[in-house]
Amino acid sequence: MTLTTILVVAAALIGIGLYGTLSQQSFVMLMMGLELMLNGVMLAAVGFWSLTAGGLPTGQLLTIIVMAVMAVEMAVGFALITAVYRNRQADVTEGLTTLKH
Amino acid sequence: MLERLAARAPVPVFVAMGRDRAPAVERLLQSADIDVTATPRHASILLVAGRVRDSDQAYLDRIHDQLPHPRATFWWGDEQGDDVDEAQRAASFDDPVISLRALYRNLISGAHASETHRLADEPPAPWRGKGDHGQGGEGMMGGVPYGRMMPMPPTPDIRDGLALDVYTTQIGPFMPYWPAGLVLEVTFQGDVIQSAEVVHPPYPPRDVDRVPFDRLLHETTALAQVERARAAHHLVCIARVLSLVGLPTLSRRAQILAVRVRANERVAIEPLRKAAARAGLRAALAPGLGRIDDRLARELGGPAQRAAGDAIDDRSDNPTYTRLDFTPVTQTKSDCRARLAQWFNEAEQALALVSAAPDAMMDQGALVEAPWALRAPPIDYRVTELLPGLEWSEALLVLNSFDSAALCRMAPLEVP
Amino acid sequence: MNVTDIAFWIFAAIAVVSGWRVFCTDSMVRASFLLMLSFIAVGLIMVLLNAPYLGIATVFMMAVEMMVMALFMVMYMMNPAGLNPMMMVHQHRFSIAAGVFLFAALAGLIIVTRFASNPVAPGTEVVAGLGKELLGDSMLIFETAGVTLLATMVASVILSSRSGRFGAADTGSVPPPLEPGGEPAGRQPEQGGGHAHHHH
Amino acid sequence: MTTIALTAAWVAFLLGMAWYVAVLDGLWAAAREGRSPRAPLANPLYRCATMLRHQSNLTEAPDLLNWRLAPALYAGLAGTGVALVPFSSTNVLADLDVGIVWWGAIEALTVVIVFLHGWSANSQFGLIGAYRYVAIGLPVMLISMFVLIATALPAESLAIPKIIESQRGFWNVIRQPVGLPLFLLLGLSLSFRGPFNYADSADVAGGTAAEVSGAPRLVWEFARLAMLTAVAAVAASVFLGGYLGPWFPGPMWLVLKTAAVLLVLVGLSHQLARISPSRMMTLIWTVLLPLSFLHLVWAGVLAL
Repeated sequence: MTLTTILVVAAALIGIGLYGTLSQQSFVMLMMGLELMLNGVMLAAVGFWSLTAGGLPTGQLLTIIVMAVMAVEMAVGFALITAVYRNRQADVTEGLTTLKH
Repeated sequence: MLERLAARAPVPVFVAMGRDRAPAVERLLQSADIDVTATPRHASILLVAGRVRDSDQAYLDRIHDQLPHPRATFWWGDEQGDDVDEAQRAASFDDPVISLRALYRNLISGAHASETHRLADEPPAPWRGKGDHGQGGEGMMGGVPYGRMMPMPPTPDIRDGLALDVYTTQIGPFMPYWPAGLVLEVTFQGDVIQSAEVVHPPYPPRDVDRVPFDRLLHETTALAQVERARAAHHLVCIARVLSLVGLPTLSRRAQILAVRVRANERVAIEPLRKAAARAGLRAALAPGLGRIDDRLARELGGPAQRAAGDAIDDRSDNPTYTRLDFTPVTQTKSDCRARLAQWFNEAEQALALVSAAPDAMMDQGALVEAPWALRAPPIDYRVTELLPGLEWSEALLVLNSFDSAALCRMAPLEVP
Repeated sequence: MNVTDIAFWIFAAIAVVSGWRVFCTDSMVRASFLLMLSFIAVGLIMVLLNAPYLGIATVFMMAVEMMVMALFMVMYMMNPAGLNPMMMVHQHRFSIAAGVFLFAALAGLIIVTRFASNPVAPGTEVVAGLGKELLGDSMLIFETAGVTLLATMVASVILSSRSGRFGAADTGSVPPPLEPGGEPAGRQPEQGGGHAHHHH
Repeated sequence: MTTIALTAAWVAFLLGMAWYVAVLDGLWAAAREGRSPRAPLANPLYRCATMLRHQSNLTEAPDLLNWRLAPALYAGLAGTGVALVPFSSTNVLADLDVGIVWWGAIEALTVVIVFLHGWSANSQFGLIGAYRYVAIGLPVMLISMFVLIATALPAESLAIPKIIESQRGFWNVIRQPVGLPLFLLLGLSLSFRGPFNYADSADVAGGTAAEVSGAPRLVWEFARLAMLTAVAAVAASVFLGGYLGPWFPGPMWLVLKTAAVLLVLVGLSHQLARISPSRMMTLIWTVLLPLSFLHLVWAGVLAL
């Protein structure tokens, strides 16, 4: 378990997350992709904090902020989906085409 | 070792209540040797109490196949054919506990072979998937790979993104705390009922409760017998409600009381009532839950009408009762709480009448109020109108706050 | 290879594999709980990295979050139980390429970079340190995060509430078709709603 | 004590307490039903044997992996909960700096697992039980987290051993009197008993357990008892001083206090009626959660 291996695992999570974000049609699944990317970011942050920052408390703080961002992303995401669903009855990304016209 | 231990456990029994000459199943609960289970999956013996309708035979077979091996069926009632094994049946006046115990012990030890499936154990529709992922189609709905549509009802889509999808399912006729014989097709959203339709009506009141009232039509009958039957009927109704609000032990106590009342023992209902009140029965039955309007209450008659405040009771005109200063007890609110209180009050009043006039006799044909709702004339109100919008446990409370005669009149078979 | 290394590789494998399976399963409930599994594995790696509070808080938070997410998935998806298999993707090849490219680029960078080595000293009170940081020097940041969350809650309730100042939020909405370009399916909200005759 | 001895004590504690709760249940029920109990000490074993003798059945298209795993995971969570509790000042199986946070994770994962158990059977009553449980289980979990954080304040630590040591002067039940009753509600909710039995009640034909039989059902029922034991052991530790006490050795005090808390929990589960889920939600969000906030403020002011 070296920093390199941890970061490679984090990179794998971010890569899979990007794949999910780009490929999924459903809004909710798209958000799952974003969450997975943030998961990788958290792992990388803790890895850096633990193995290069010598236990500086601000490193952990960064992870807590990422968690808060994740919660915000979830809440706003679901609220937007609900609003969009109410307005257009769409739950897939293709349902939103207003910006094309 | 395992078998010897298991043989000494209480016998897990699932009860399917039938109609004709159905015995008093609550008698079983007097014995600590019997466990009445909430689901067939937890039982070893399927107890069929009385005869079931022909239309319910398929449901019974499905319940039977849900019992885990080793399993057996036991018939308790008077109308069984002679082709049934002696070890697997009892007449309705017999006490079947010993037979059940023996059957169970033989099942566990392997001396009695476990029953095989009655229905074919195969999916109701064959797999028809195709394509790389077996999806059998494109898009979100993914075709019909199971040979049937998605398990969603053909009703308009009521989703708004913050509501669960609806699904439709048939419930009944053999479930604990469910009016025997009633089959409803219920559309749920989560655990809230969207709509319900009657598929099969419930069974009428049981013979075991009717005996003294029927006898009064032909011969002179003791008032005590009639009133004891009334108290026992009400206690069994109370027991179902108690069980639904999460008080299974008090429920069992109420059923045991009912058995003892029928067996001419002196019992007091007050302690049970107090224990239920201390447990928070009022809080468990929300005020206004299951309220019916006065017109419906009048049409139903019986305890439901008196729970709405009408002091209508045939006993008021019966000289045997008027000599005892009989006045009908009533409630005002006409909701589940009121109907439950009405049952409690009438049961207590019945036992008070018994102790006031233990030897009073009534002439043949004397007019006496039955413990349940009127059984005629037809009524144009459906019990299913009471259910939409209720959470499942509330819906069960509402259903069980009516006696079986009232339910029968509110749930005749709907012709599509 | 010691116990920590073995544990790390097991957790890493769980995190990556379950993260990948999220996008391969038919059932929405399974998808959200696979994502939860990925988070739990990462949380346990954090515990191995001397960050017990962060790691276990991740497990705790993600269990709750994914439970709620699973219910939301069931509410939004047309095939919630995954009884019928399905494939709901677009620009699939491009997405795979993008994912692989990002991973390769990041991994390449990671492998060629030389990182400083300054691990957490054994005996450091990491949990107490984090607490003092949160409620000491970085109080402002922490409180900002807290207020942001509160604002988010208010905003999401407003966004998702059906009624608004100008009438129901779904007035004039059109349901999506079941196949591209097809007829709108499902519920058709009443046209115009109850406010069409409103004075202007 | 060595790790092996500790592990043995942990297993014995779990099994013994589960049996104790089953016996108490039988005695209490018989008293309420007004009849004499039936072989009170051995009856739980007989029932175990019956469940083992039953076939493990299947439903149409269940999610078999989750369905079979859920009982085992539930029991495992209960086991880790008990492992957090120190038997004496030096003997604790899982000495975590963040014991309370781990307990919170156990609560959250329990909600997930009970939902999975009901959902994966592919049956309507299991699903209804699962939905109802999530609606009630999540807010009750929030209450318990506030209550537990309040106990961490005087100890200035999230570790359970330190919280116990901080009670040498006064037990937390005296300093924070509202905490223990609120935490006991969590016990009823985590093992869905009595007034909080929204998952497996009889009105949904056994709910999430409606379709299981055989060995998986035995594990599930055991896990419910083990989870109740875990809650009681944690309650005894963070509110009643755990192993602290005069005359007897520490482990004995822990066992006595856990047994006492279990007695109260069993009593509550038999004595109280269940209100409808929607009314329970209202009660939790409008009364109990604000109460737990006030409780936390009170504990904070007291700790200053």
